[in-house]
Amino acid sequence: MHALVGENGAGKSTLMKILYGMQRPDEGTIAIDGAPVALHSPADAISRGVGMVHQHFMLADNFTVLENVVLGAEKLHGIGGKARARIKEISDAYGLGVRPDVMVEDLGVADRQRVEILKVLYRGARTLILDEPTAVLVPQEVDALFANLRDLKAEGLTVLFISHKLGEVLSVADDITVIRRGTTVASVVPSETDPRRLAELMVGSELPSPETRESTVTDTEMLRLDGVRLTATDVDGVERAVLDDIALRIRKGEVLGIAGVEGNGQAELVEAIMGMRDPDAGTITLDGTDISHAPTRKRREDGIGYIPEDRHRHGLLLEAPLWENRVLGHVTEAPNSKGGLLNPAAARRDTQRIVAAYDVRTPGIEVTAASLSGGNQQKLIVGREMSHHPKLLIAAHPTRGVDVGAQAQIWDQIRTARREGLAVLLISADLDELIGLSDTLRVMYRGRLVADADPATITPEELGSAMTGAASGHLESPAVETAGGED
Amino acid sequence: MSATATATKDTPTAPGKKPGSRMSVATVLLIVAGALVALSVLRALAGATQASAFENITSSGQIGAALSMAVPIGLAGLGGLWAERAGVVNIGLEGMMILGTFFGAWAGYQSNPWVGVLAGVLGGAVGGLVHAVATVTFGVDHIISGVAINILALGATAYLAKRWFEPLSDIGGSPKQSPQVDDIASFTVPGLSDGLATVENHHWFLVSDLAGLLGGLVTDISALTIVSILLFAGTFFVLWKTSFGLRLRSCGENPTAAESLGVNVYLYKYAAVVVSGGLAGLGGVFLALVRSHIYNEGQTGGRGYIGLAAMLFGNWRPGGLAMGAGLFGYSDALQLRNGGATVHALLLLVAFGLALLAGRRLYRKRYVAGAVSGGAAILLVLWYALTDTVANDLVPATPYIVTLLVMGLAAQRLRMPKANNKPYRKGQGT
Amino acid sequence: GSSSEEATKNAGVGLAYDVGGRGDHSFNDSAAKGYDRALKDFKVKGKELTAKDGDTDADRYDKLASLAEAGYDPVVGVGYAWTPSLTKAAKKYPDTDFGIVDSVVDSKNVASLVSAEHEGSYLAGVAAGLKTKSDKVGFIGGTDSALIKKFAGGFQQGLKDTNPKASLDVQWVQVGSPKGFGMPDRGKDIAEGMLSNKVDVIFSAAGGSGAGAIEATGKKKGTWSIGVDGDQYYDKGLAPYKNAILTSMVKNVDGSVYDFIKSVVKTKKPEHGVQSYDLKRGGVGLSYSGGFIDDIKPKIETAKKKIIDGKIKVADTYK
Amino acid sequence: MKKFDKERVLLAVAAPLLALVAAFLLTALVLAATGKAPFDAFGIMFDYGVKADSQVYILNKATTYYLAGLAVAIGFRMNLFNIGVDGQYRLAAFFAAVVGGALGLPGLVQIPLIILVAMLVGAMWASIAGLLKVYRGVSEVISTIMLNSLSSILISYLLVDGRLADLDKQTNIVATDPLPSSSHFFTIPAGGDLDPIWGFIVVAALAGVGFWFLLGRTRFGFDLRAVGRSESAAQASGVDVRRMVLTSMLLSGAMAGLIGMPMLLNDTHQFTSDFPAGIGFTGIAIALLGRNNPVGIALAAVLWGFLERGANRLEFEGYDKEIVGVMQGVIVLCVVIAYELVRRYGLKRQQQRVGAELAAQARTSDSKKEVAV
Ligand SMILES: Nc1ncnc2c1ncn2[C@@H]1O[C@H](COP(=O)(O)OP(=O)(O)OP(=O)(O)O)[C@@H](O)[C@H]1O
Ligand SMILES: Nc1ncnc2c1ncn2[C@@H]1O[C@H](COP(=O)(O)OP(=O)(O)OP(=O)(O)O)[C@@H](O)[C@H]1O
Ligand SMILES: [Mg+2]
Ligand SMILES: [Mg+2]
Repeated sequence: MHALVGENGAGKSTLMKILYGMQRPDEGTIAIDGAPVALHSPADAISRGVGMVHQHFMLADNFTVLENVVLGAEKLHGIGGKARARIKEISDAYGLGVRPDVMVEDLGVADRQRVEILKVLYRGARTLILDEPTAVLVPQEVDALFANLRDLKAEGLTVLFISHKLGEVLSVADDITVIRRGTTVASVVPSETDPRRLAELMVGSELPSPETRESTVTDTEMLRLDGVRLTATDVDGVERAVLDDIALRIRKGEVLGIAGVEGNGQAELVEAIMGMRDPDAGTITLDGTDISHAPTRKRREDGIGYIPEDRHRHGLLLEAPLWENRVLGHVTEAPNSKGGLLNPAAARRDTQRIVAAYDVRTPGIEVTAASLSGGNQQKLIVGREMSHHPKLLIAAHPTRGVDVGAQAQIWDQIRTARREGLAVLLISADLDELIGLSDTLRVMYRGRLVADADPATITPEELGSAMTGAASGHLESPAVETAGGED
Repeated sequence: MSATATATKDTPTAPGKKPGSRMSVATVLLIVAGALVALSVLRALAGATQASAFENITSSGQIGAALSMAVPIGLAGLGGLWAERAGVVNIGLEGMMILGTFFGAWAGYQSNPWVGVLAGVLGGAVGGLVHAVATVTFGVDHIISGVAINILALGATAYLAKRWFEPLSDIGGSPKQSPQVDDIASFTVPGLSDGLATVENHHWFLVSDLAGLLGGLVTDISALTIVSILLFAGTFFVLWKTSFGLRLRSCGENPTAAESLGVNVYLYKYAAVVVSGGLAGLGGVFLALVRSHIYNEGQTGGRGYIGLAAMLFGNWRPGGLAMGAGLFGYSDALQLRNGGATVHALLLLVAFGLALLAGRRLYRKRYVAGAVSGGAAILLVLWYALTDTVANDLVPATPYIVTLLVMGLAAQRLRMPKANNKPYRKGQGT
Repeated sequence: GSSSEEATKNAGVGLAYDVGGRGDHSFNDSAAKGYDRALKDFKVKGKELTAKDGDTDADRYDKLASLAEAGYDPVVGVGYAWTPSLTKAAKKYPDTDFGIVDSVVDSKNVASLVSAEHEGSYLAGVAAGLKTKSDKVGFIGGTDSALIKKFAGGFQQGLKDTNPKASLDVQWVQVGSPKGFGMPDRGKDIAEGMLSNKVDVIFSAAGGSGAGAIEATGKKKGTWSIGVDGDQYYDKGLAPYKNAILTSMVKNVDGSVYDFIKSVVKTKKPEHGVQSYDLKRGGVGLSYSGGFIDDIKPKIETAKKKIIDGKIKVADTYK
Repeated sequence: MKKFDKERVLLAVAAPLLALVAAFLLTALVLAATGKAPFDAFGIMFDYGVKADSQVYILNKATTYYLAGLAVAIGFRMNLFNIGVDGQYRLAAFFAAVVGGALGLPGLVQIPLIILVAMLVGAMWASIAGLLKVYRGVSEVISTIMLNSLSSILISYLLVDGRLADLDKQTNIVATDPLPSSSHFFTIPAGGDLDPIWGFIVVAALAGVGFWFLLGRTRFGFDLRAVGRSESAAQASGVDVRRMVLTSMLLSGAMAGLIGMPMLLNDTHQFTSDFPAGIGFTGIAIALLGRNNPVGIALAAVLWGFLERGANRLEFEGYDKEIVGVMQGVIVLCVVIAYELVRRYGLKRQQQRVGAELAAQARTSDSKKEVAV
């Protein structure tokens, strides 16, 4: 089991895509089983026993597991009963617990990942590449995954996996390769290194930490949710609750972190607070005014800043110039417009200011947002939202997919604003970030807030058990059943 | 609960349930049966003067005409289905149908109609190929490319008709019309057809309606109609039961995933769009060689678009599409053949259906929606009672209104292929 | 105008068809026949232009003007749609002789070649009323235009006057659009619908769409079609069904066009003003080809005489 | 990077030029293949198209096409495909003609009133599709196509002697009551014995400026363009997308209502069953050609007028005027492909340049640091 580590954008995925034939190297050779090969397409790689589980799952939601697995490999066992039998066989052999006739859209993240692994095994792969397989899993699921992987290793398969999480890398990998800016900087074995040294190799300097020391929490309540309920109707016409009886409050100067496995209602919670979805019941109060049913624009004007989870879908107009992106979301506010009219000159000037102040690396403000790198796009968004001095900032995965330097800057900006009385709702899959930045932690599971915790004392493992529904209540109190000990 | 098998994406409850938006065959049959019974009851209730208008609703002639009007729409829709299942919206169906009518008749009058069929399919397929080049290779917006193809097909056929058909005026050609093409064979099931006709003419409660319905399906059916029905079945088989179909559909759901599994997405998209054009071309041929015997400028009359609507109505499935096409063909044939009196009778039937819908909605506690349907039903009944026919110059609106109504009722439950109408570039997926 | 020296010498006959043009198997073709005959008989040259879908009056004017500009004389507009543009062109080119079919343009240099379609249709109604056994008769109009309603109105009156018991079912192939003249498939569907409702005589004033109706009656024994414009008994495309064509309501557009061209190029005494081609002048009438209505000829002739004598006033629209 | 850089302008011009050249070559091929001398045909079109009376004709035609292009472009700007402009303008012109014919107010009051009626009717007819999309999720492409057919049926139901129109038995023309001469729009004399230029061209130009101003200079326009670029981002930014769909459908319909006005107020002064149909579809082609940009649409409208003028002449010279239909189709197809190619090339170029400039910046700042150290 070989681990590949490196900071965001180091080129790990790119390297793996080359190995899997999805991209072609400009120079250099690849050898499989000692023989040099030229991989022109995934089909080439597959035929040589290389299989890959991508960072973003490659599954068709509207297909069954069976269809997803046999796609592209119909020659092996057809697309019917024989294939189904083979899937069951593999699933049982490695304890994957995959049901072939379920729709993929009905599966959770961990199950989807197992489908991905099964897809690779079904094709008889001998080399298994996993790109950041643990990023979206809770610690317990990670353990289960590694157990599966060890089984595979025992069968003689080669496993190559990518991760940022140095702890898990050190615990399971047999070899580690560190890459930085597209080149290998070190090859180490776990026994001869420790997380600190590995981190320094990765970044070239010390890793930043999201730790916040002094508390700035005040008594003034900024956001309050009471009994918020949101239902959605699925294709069958069945109504179900995606948010159920949500109650929370965030005070000025407080960062409230929400932990949860993706798809448990965090996105809907954000959308309800932003006004993109109208709650069926309950109230949302911002700074003393009821905004339960106010339109999104009103809420933004009233001082909610929003760093969306998916910046390409919700944060930017990719083909518009930077200054128009600076206007986005604040078109009714100064300096972007006056009366009903835009003020492009002022917006441009202010964009220049943001670019300078937030260190957005760009040659100018007339280039399209699409031509910036992800980290710089994110800095622009943060700068834009902060420029309007929000009372409440909703930050969903604010550092997802940005490099370490940008990450540190964004953390700094959140901390600074918090000191000045900003209330922050933080949602993140990165439990270290969540624990490090938050003043209070809540855990979301199946549309409900099931547990809370004190970030000063909680560990990622404890949070993880609550995220899978195994624990609830106040996780810190010894009186309540909690998973694992505290440190 | 175990540590792993838990959270579900977007659906915290009821995991493992298949989306059941598609209607089963049994449900469809049940609806048809219910409508027939309702019709029989209504006819019994209506006075003798109105009875013949009601009889037209299920006469074998009406059903036969409905079928022949439904087939071209269905074929266009089937073309749309192929393309959209592979993720390409094809609004150029209209243009591809035009190519089908033109080349079908052009080759047909020179040799025999079956050569015409082949030429028309090829003509449509070439249109599909152009669409594939524009959308798949060059990445042009699908709808824009489709609109451009419609303009081009219209221009090109008008030009070619002028060049090729005008000199043939002594055998019936003109700049807008081709010479006559021989008939394509049509079949009548011997015995059965006559027997059913006899039963139908007795006007027995329910039995005659059924006889009319079946009679229309076994009398004077064109060979091309049979081919079309086979194509529907074949499409279902190919797209849902073969690995080719699985790959093709995967390009419409998640092309990046398909690409990562070694599927040549461009190839499948090309195949789908070319087949799509061929099917639309066949629809055009049907118009030119079965419904008429000539190419006639403007013959398609927007059926490509209506086919697309039928496909949406059918939720991107052949069965649903057939129903959608049937519905349009039926209402068009009804207004065309029988005019105001029968459309007037139809009002009562629709009112009846709306009343049922209202009841269902009220039962489900959707009071506003229920009240709307109920109100509409009452208005229709009033309209029916206060008049005794629908003005003949308004009757042609029937199929369009029916389509709008049905789309309005059905559209929200639809689920299109996920990657439909999305640009796809090889190697650029995330 | 820019170049007027061309206008001095006569270039021949200019003919501007309506949408559909030569080869529409309908009245454009009829006009073409008269034009062809005139060109041959008087040994003159000519130029034909055709309006297209979506042409505005400005486009139509452009066509007439370029014909007049190039020295064509006379210039004939086939169809009432030329009315506004021809009115304008006649004013602009007072030395050119214009003709217009199916409409009236009030100008010194224009001959308005109108036909009494309602009178001919009345006779068709008489024939239908006498020939129907089921007392159910149908009329299929290409579109619900005023001109076609002239056919329908006359037909209805003739039918009712002859056979008061008979009912008339009137349908349009396509409302609001001249496309209804080129849809034989829909014509056939309408006819089949009528036949299944026991209609046994159908008069179609629907251009090419009428061929579909004739086909439908040709395939059902004991039912009749009445043709329109030309004598459709001799239509090559309809040969298999000619025995179902009871008669045709002939409208001699070819004759009127021929006469007008003749008056300009041959006799040099251009017809001007309204030239009414009615029953009296032989501009419209019934054909007896096939001999299917020979038995009722006396009754038809009586009706014809009454109309000519003004004893019967035929309605010129359908309501 | 400068605000206007040469490369971008060059690219913007390159696309339509490339497409036009390709289109002419393709058309020439078709002509040659069917045994006609292609360049003679182009020559005839050109010679005729630049004559003074042709220019008046082209301007008048372009006025109508320009409005049609704008109406379609409003929808396109936010990814709404209003295929129903055709039905909207016809219905609008019909009711405007009815109202105009019924009233005898002074022109200063009546002309604006007629225009207002047209815009309202157009907007209302378009709103049906908007409402269906917003509340029932019906694709506007489908519903507007159905509504086109319905509007023809509705018009021919009402355009009947005794309903909202009168029949002139002499001419067989059924028309609405003619507008009183006070309601005739002013014309601009073109000199000589040429026909005048329709005064409505001024309104069209104002509509173009309004379009540019509304989309480029107002909050509303920003929101509309944002929806067109990314519906999800627009929604997150606070745009009420559903209302936006409805509003822009209304705007598009109102603009469509203007399409028939130059013809009605400057030319025919009444609505007959021959009132031109199909201009809505021409508008789609023109909006695509003009890239939804007010200046581009103007050029496209003029090009279209030029082609049609040429077509009229081609027939006279013994060519098949239908070739112009081929030409139009080929131009539109080439243009959309060329735009897409240029767009993608431009985006890639820009990304590369941004990358290069950043790398250069990084190098200079690195060397500065070294100096400082
Ligand atoms: N063909 C290319 N040309 C230029 N730059 C590219 C190309 N492909 C990838 N990149 C850039 O190279 C960098 C490496 O990307 P890659 O996705 O491999 O990073 P990663 O190490 O997997 O990061 P993460 O941890 O975010 O997954 C990114 O900045 C990416 O934008
Ligand atoms: N990637 C590109 N490649 C080539 N040209 C481009 C590109 N992006 C923008 N342009 C050019 O820049 C100009 C402005 O583009 P666009 O019309 O999208 O901007 P806009 O701000 O919406 O304009 P408007 O003034 O109409 O509001 C256009 O003329 C276009 O041709
Ligand atoms: Mg990456
Ligand atoms: Mg990666």
